[in-house]
Amino acid sequence: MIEQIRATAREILQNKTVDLVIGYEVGTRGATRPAFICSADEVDRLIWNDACTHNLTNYVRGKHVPPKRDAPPARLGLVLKACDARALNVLLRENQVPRGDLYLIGVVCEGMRQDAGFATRTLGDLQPRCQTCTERVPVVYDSLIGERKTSEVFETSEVWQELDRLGVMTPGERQAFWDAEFARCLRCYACRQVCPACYCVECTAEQLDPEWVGIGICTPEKRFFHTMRAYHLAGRCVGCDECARVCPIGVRLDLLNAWFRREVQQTFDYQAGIDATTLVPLATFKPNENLEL
Amino acid sequence: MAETTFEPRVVGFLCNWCSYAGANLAGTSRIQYAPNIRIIRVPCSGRVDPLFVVKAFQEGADGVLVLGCHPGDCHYRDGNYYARRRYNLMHGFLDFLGVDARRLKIDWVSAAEGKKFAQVVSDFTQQVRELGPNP
Amino acid sequence: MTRIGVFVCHCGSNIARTVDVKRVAEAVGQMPNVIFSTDYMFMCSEPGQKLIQDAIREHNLDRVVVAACSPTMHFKTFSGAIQRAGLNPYLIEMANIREHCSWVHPDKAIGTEKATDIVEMAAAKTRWLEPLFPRAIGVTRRALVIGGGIAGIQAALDIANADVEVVLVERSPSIGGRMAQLDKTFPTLDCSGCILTPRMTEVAQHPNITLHTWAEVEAVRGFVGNFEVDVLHKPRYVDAAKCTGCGECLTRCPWKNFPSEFDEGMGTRPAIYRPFPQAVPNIPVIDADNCVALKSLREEPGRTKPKCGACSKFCPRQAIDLNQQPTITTEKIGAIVLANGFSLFDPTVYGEYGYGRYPDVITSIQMERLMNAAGPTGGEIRRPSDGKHPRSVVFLACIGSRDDRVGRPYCSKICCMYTAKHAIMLKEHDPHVQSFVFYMDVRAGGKGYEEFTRRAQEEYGACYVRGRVSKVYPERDHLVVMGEDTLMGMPVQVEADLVVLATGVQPQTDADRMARKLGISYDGYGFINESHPKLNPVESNTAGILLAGMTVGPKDIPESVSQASAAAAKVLGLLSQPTLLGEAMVSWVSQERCTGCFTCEAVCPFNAIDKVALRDGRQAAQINEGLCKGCGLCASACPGKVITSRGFSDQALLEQMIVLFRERELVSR
Amino acid sequence: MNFITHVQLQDWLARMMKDRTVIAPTRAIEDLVRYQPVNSPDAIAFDFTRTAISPKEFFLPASEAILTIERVRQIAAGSNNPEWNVKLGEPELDRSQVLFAIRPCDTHALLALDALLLQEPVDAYYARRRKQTTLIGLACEHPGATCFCTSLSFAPDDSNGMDVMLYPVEGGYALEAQTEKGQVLTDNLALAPYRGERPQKTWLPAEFSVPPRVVWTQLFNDPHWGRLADRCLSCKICAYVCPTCRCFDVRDYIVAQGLGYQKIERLRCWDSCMAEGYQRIAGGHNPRPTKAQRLRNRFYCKFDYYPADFGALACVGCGRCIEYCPVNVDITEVLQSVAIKGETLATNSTRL
Repeated sequence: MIEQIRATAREILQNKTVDLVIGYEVGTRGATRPAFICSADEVDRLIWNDACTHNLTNYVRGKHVPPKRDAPPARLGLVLKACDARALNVLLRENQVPRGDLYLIGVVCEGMRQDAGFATRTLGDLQPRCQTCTERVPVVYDSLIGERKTSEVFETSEVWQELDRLGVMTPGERQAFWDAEFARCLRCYACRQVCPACYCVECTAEQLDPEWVGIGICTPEKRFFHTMRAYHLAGRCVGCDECARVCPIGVRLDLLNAWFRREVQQTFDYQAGIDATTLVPLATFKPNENLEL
Repeated sequence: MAETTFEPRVVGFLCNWCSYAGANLAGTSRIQYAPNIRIIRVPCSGRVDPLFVVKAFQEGADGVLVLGCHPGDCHYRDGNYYARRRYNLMHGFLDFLGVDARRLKIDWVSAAEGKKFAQVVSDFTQQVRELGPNP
Repeated sequence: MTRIGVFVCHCGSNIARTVDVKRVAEAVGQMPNVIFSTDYMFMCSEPGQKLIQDAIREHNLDRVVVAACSPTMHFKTFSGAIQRAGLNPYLIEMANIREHCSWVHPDKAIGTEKATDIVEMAAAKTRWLEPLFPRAIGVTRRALVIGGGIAGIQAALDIANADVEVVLVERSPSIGGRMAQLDKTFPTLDCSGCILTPRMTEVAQHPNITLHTWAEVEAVRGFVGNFEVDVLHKPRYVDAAKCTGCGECLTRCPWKNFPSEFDEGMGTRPAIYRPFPQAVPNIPVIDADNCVALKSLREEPGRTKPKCGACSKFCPRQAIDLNQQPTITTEKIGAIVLANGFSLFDPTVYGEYGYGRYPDVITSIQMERLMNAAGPTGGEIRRPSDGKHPRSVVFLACIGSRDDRVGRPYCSKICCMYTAKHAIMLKEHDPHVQSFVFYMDVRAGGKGYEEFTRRAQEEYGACYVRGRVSKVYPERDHLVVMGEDTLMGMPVQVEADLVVLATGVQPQTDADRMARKLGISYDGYGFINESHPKLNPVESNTAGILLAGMTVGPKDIPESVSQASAAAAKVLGLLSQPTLLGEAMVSWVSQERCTGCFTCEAVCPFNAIDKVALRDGRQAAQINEGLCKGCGLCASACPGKVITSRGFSDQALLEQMIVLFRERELVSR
Repeated sequence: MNFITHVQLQDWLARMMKDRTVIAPTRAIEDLVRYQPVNSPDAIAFDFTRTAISPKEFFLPASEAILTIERVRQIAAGSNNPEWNVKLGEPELDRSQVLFAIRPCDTHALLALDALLLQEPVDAYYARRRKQTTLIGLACEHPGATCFCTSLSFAPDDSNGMDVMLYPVEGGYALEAQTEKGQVLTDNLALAPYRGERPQKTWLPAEFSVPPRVVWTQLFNDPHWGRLADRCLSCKICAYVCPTCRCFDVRDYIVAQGLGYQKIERLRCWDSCMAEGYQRIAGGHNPRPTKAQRLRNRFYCKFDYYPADFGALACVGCGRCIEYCPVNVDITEVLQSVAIKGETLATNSTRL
């Protein structure tokens, strides 16, 4: 597969289909990290393994916007897993990048390991999102690499079980759970920075007029920030769980987003990123729908 | 303060065209209701970003009411349909975060429903009073 | 720093009885930024307003809070007052301490505390109010009337007679609408056609009216004074410029037996037809679904010569053009009158009455066609099954009216009257006929209406039975109507030769689609909402779109006509101004922070979001201030919070909450 | 030097907890050791190489009200004009605290911070906390996977800056008071003297050396920074886990208000030059708009500007940023590539 990825990258760079290929490379101390390949000579840096967990669509906007006025925007080649492809669809639907400027190297993904992407860490089990992933093949791509294997898909994962466990608690217990989580938060904003769907020019958390969220690194402000972020991702989060992966102190952000994903799926029969056209549930309505309030 | 004398602080977001007018009608009809509510007038229930509700709870509200026109009667045609979807989600999410779902209520009160307005406010206030202060 | 003035009104004793007005004024006077605060007996009075104006000048105030009644009551009063004192009229907030406080809370301590909070919240909000300036909008002096029924005709004529250009769009081949189908009108029994056709001709000949029949409104863009309307012209297959309306083609068409829409299926028409002889314009149209020539061209690729050519062969002017395509024209319009009429309830829902199964169960509109001298039977009342003259006719009222089970709980208003008319006319046609009317109530409010229904019973011997019919079934050569006479409290059975269902009124089948095109709201049935049911009955809630006729709800002809004239007057009032003032409380996009996701565009009910390209090539949203109504949906939907809902900004709303909840520490002086 | 057993150590800590706040490494969640105030010696995690978050938060709290402003509306006797009287207040600082089991690298970081914050104008809040805190150091036993202090010429058993130093030895610890403050704490401990040698360990050899400032100056506009920043997320993880990053933001908040009363707090909170808006100034101009510029600034701050201005490296080799960077921006990789580029530059210039 690695050879195919390199061959495709070489071809699209050589024939000038794209200016840049974003994929994965070997980093330091055993880490796998995003790679930015500008010329065909460099393509041998590209790799593929079960630690290619980063959602590379996060880089699409930054790379596509031209650094200088009047310069043409960069055309990008992108190595894409199934979950990343859904994130890309979200960006496409929200007019963040024209499809024509992208060449998508879809890869069939057999799941990523826990603790992937960091220096020195030993890879763990399959990530929870990958345990229940039934997709494996990207919904959108220009060329597809790899073949769908029949790998085991679990009925549920730790995330869904945890949601259920929280679901039967009393409100007070749930509040205590979340207070403990948010108390740890450092407000480093890595969750936001790594999220492909968090691309606001100026985050609500940093606006001054009005100042929705103060700069205080204290639990109420942090709670508001995470509530706001989860709500803004309602119907937009594709469940790549990058936010939870990058969090240096392990705040369970994956649970917040998973709650919305489950609810949106159950109530509106909607899954983010399945296509690049359907409106998110909060931007549309049905006059006669029966919703519990 | 003793538990029995707890008076909840309730914020009400009322749409200008139906519910605010409904509250006016309750006034002109002299229908008494629980005085705990503090009303914020908004053009439409669709104007009320659920984050206002989250903020209200953060600031110390014990209960939040969002009242709009009945679905289909929106002065702006669709506003309350969006509100309905947003609060359907937000209601559950606040509950998931540990805010008792009974502290948030969204309902429809038309300009002709002064009596219903009074009823909704009184019932909701009582409900929140029983729940106690928002922790 | 803002300088706020607070003015607390006693409203006589209306507020002062349960709110300690002086204490409220004194307390709020201690807020930061509140420079001046006072109370007065009647703020809305002339001296009260002067008090405010004087204080503004004396204390150099730049924001005003009037704590009094509801803003819906007196916002304009006080806004005008501060404007006359030199302030922008939007730098004011009303604290509603009457309707929302003094009138509903009898305890003075509670009332005073709550009133203080309300005034504090208002004062907090004013700090975030900005001067607003409604934009002047140019006006296109041209009106569009949608629908060529009597309401549309009347509106078009009234506007055109005031020397304003009118575009009238009608989707059927001829104007005239439902009224053209009627035989007589209640309660005067005027011949419907005789009073309508002169008006139709007037429309056709009016120099200020452009008539588009067989056309539909496809899309509406723009806003009051500046609409752009796409009109879809369906192909007639007859060149209107050449056709003289001689009617030769109608007689030559070999395919003659298609059910006539105009006759409600009681008669037939050829494949090339005009709905009725007095049609305006008098130009036939080819039924593309059924014309053999068009079908052959459509279904057999490669065929150049149509299978049939009777009409084109015999047309003396070579006006037949089988190659016509739909076209779209765009009209620039200043105001729109929506008069798209109604449809009739489909009585097949009531299976027990056998409509559609028994040929002699017909609807009232079919009855009209049977009675009409120009109708399929030449005005002779013959029942559909065997052409016999009926001797006993049973009318069933409230079919699809006042019935929750079929989703039509409202009264259709006209059925009682037209049923009485039918009973009278039947007797006029044939003195031997006995008619029976099963009714719930006879609702005959209107000039001469009650007398008319009484005449039907007393002079024309119609037998009125109060009660619902449970079943209609055939027996030999007649029908049996089973029902209950609730006045007598006994079941009744009537043998009928003909059963007439008085079907109710419902919105046009595509009323919702039309409303969405126009960006106006409609109720659960599909009737269009008036801007205010009492005080703005002919205005929709979108400026520049007026309403006439049944599109709003059930009406009879005189009501429709007067509403049409009212709508026309509104149009003329609007178009007589050189410029209009737009809504000031509209949204605003901070474009340098806009990501161009256009979630706002998806939720905006008024198509008020434009896409613009910024200098760096990014796309950003921009509010079309002419279209924006200030609902704030975009502001709450914008994930980046870059849209401000003017007058109701995030700051203003948050500040009201914050002032309530920041820990209270009352320090007395 | 004295010898203290593990049990004695726990007793000592328990006694300290009575009148001081003891801050010690604890297991916040699985796999996450972090300094936190503890109430019992049992809560202390001894089996750690280095905590996830540096202890700087006990000297520069993540969020601190450094000033309160109270405004009260008053009308003076004989006057009709109300006036708003302003009263300023300073926060009360926490009671004396003991930071237990601080690693030498984190203490090096405090010394580096001292160079800036204790120099005029003194950061009063930092200074007070420094004064009120006693540092009980614990020498490292094993290098962590990302440690590189030796490459920066720091020793993992350095007692510099500690008040008391503990060296793990067979059966307990060798304890040595380093300062008067340390002496006070250890005085009434009845301990046997430690007879053995001061434990010597073989540490990781230095893998590289910090390039001299001249190299940094020459490489300022090197395109390498842009390529390096490609994968950077512009998050603040590296800065927030870093023991020497000290940037902050200050803002005033109304925390209480009533009629005639207002209380404002001036909050000082962590911030970082990695954030896009950090440098933005009034009017909207941003001197470091690209993430390449911001990432470059991080390294220049640590190895060029700070040493030049305050005489200390602003990096102590704790390796936290390497461990927690989600996209593997590795500061040692950067240093090595700067060094290599520096050598190339040097050869080229001699050739010329």
